Amino acid sequence: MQENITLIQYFKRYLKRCITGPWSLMCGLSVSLKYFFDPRRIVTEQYPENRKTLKMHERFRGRLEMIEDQDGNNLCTACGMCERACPNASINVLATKNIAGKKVLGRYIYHFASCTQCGLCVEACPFGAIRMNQEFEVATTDPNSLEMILNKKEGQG
Amino acid sequence: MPTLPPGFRLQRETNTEEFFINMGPQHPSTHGALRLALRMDGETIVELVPHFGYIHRGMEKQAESMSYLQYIALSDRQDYLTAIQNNLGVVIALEKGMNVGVPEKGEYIRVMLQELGRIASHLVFFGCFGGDLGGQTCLLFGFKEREMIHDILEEVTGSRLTTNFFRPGGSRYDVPETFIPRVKAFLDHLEDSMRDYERFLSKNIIVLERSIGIGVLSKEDAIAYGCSGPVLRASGVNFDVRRVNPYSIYDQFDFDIPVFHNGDCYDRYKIRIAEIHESMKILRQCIDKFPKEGPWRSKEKPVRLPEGRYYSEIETAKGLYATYVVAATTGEKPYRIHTRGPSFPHIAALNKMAQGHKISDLVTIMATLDPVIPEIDR
Amino acid sequence: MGIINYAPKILDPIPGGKYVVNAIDYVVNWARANSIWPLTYGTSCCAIEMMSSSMARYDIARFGSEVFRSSPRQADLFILAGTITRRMAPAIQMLWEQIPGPKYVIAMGACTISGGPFIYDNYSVVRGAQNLIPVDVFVPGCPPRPEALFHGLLTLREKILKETCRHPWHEGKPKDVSTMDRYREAAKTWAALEEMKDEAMAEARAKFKEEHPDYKSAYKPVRVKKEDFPEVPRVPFKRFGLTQSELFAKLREKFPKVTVHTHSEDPIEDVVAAIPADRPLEVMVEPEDYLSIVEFVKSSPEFNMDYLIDVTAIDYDDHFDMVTMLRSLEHGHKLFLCVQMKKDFSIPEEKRATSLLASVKSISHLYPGAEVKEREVYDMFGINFEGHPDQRRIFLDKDFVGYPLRKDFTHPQMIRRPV
Amino acid sequence: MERKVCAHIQCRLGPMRLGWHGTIQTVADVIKMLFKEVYAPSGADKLMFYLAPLIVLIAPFIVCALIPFGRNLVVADVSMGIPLIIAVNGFGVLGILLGGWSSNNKYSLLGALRSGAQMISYEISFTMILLFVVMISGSTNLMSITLGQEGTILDWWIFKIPVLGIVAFILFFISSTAEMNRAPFDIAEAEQELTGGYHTEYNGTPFAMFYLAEYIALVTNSALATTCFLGGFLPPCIGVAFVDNYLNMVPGVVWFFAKVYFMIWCYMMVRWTFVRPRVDQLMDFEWKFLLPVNLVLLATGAAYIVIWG
Repeated sequence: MQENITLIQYFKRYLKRCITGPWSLMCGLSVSLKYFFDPRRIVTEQYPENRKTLKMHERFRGRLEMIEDQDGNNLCTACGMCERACPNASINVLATKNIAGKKVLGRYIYHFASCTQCGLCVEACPFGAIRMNQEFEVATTDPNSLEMILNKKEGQG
Repeated sequence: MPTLPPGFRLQRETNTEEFFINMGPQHPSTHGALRLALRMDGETIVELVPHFGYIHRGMEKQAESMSYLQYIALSDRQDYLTAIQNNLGVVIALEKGMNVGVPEKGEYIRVMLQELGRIASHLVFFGCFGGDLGGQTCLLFGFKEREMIHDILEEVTGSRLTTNFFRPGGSRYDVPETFIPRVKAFLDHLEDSMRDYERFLSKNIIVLERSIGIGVLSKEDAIAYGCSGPVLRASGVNFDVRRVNPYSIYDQFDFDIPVFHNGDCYDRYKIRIAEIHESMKILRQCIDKFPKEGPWRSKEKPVRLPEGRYYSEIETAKGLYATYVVAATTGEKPYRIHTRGPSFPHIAALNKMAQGHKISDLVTIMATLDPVIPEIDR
Repeated sequence: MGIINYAPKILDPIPGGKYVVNAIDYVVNWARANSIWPLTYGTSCCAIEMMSSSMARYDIARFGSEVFRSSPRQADLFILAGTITRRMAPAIQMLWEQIPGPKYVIAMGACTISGGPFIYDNYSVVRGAQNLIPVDVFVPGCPPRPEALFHGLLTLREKILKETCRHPWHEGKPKDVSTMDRYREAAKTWAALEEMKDEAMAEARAKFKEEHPDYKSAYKPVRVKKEDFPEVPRVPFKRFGLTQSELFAKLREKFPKVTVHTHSEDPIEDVVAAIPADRPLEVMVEPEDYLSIVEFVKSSPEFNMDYLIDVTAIDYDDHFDMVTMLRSLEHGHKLFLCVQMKKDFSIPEEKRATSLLASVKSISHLYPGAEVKEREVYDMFGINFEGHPDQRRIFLDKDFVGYPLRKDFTHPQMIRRPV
Repeated sequence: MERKVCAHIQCRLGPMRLGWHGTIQTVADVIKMLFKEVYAPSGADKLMFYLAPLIVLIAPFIVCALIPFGRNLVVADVSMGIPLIIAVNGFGVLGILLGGWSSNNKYSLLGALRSGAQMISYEISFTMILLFVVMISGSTNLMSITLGQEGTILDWWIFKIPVLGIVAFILFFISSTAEMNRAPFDIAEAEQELTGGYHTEYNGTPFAMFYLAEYIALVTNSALATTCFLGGFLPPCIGVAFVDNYLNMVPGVVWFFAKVYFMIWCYMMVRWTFVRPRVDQLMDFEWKFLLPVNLVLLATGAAYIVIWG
């Protein structure tokens, strides 16, 4: 990468760099000074302190939950569409038979540990029985607590 | 001649003592789990061998037992800096097979999210470039604006990174009403910030010294190695899939493809900055033309793909992202899906670029190639 | 670390020593809980969220943890951000061993908790970091939001504050959950329960049926109404360069053996002409012709295929299809060459899974970029490339057995997807 | 303080939870590090390994002893102050070299070698600037250097000699940044390249020593700059008697530390603004730019003194 240049050219370049160099550095410094002295530019969210005002967007995909009415009845028919739509089998829809011998939902197990929150199950559900809630504070020290049973009651029917 | 570790090929008579350094798989500047074996002569790199596979997750094997929709969700995890663009790459391949079209509003949503994704990725590049050169502040500047894009994406798609948004025939949801004003506000903000950031880094003499003439990739080499995206365009090849093979509605917009000719690190940096401006241009045109009414997706089709082989290519922030879908029978599951990530050839060409440079230059080169390792390893 | 664990022993006999011990506990815990320095480690998506959390918007510095140390010897916290593959696992164990105690681990994201998206049908991902190192806090999500990571950090703080000199931090043990299949386990337990229930309820059900012979459930599930959308015609893409028919005719002129894959009986020219414009032409090539065709299309000015997009392969029962994707940067047309290679069935059947079944000439001297691509095909399918300068495994360990993208591939730790 | 400054440049808040706006964060860090496990890597030279941080820590402390903090506040008022400082400052690099070499790690070794080369080169310009100060003040005693600047703000060495003083100050600033191995001249640590450089293998207390040494060196260098250019503990009088009386009422130590903090702030602004040059460019910069300018400076300084002084 050696170029053949005369001594004068070399010195011209050298001097030019001596002048433009510091100037460019001052430009950079001026930006950081501007940011330093302008507290309005601080964009930090104070997370644990702003819990009350912090709201997720409506479409935010947090944990899966079942839509239930006041009595704890859900809309699930144990058809298993969500189970099939799930890319990594994070949902167990375990059906049971009720007293009339009809297939109803027995237990809806949700493996939060492996859930990728893609939302395909919600999309697949034909009855709108499940949704993704806005919960994001989900850290835990016990991995077994990540296996959840979502329904309180057996399915209707 | 002592036996060299696997991968090293250069034979030479040595007078000085050479030694080998392992960079990675856990090294702050390899952008993920990449291992570089370096053969060093003092601080100068004699030869470099990349070792891949530290984040090889067998996605292609897994895809064979997944439905197409599930694979869209999985494709988020390839180039996670712009997951939204991966989605589109897969979806376009599927649309070719399913023969569904996308209504105008759907296309606008696609283009806008694409460009937002591109800006997001280039902002990370801007940050990492500054950060890897030693200016930690750049890293934070880049991410600051990126957060705003994340916010928009979260509002539209429901997730910050892994969006899983596009579907054959359109997208998953319509955009909310606040979308357009938010993008507008973001663009105004970004224009301001970019001016500051460019002042901060672009003319800085240390940056110039460290990037001009470093890691030169000639035009011939860039083509031969199959580089794409900003890396190829920095070497003087005017190749952008949006122009040469327009997908979606990219042919309706007026934008330039920036091309530089030196192929060094500084050009690769400049080209990405220029692309941010071009993306902003496209976004502004989108905002002007955005159809308020009208359907945003086409009639729902069964998620089955007829037999055949389908190929799609799009231009992500990193370059040419191609998806090759093989459907052996008409059905919901692919026989095989192959993805061509743009970063793979870049890392393959790394040896060519890094030879003879210092170890600090390697960091600069890595930063300007802007690789995403999971996309290479899949 | 060692010193303060002796504090109770030394100080307890002294009158008032207990209070001193408590004070030491308080100070040390306060320091430890408020100055958690994480290790710069990240492999994939979660790493970006981890970076975001240290950036201006979320600013992990508020907790005193922004000092990301890149050397494990100075770190306290190991945030496992991103998928852990089998190849990466030893490195992670080594990193963990290098962190001086007391050290803590946060498993961030679904991949490190259980394998996440890669839990089934996967031969290369470790199913959960617990298999390798003890994990203190789990933060589910894919990837978790920065706030979720902070919540994990706060959870960890609570855990640290519970430590005392008398119950000091101790190194945990990894837990083997690699073969755990939560889905199948749950299904199995439930099936057993169901059987018991069936037995127990058989009488009641029979009785119910007698009492209500034509019982109809009062509950009718309501289907969610889907929005109706119009059908939209597909807009074909613009194309540049030669058309498929032209390409094919020109190629056929030189190499009469090339064909395209088709089921129909029509003449081959018609089949080519019927290919939609936005699909590239894929021609079937004999393995012997392969190299000469590539040489031809690269050097011929009409084709000028100077850009290699990709090399990949497809595994069928008795043959491989190797697809070489080429494009011309100047003209803009694409040409896919599909080489059909018969599998070498002379190899005894028990050895087939681990041996190279087909062989083809390498094109890496024409396209340097093909070198890594061909290594990938070799690694994944077991196709031999003659004349390849450096044929090694690329993604997998060199002692990995088998070729994963073959259809008959099995791996002891690969669990099939249950649904 | 460092972390707060950098946070504010980067549009964020920095430590918030310990004390008022995180003022005692560093205390927590040090306590934590003191109670961590300490071990040396296998293959390391144990004696050298533990000796190195001590050496690094001692050097700035000695410099500290020589700085006059107030009119009567100086630990050792040595008449050969400046030469001693130069000598001791060069001593610190020994520790870094030892630490890097004894760690038995290639990154550490590279870091140490870089640091050695860098320090030796920048030592020269560092010395020359101090020489310039000695020349214009006519003394090597730090106390008399300070007292020589008595008078108004324009009597400080930085302003007393037009242009030359400011140039000298900037040069001092650059070379002392390099002396301290601080960004943008922190090629010895270079986190992105060498994962931490010479202290890659250190942990617990020895690392805390390196960590502390860096900050003490920062303080001492700022103090040195204050003493040599900004009038040490003297108040910034402006020549108006009414204001000066009030300024003189404030004790010298307060002025001294105010100036030191200002200097530290400057160092930090630079650190968080600029990117890191490459190792050979750093050498180029020293030998092709700093040294010639230094020589010119010395010559013109001498000429100035001869003609007007």
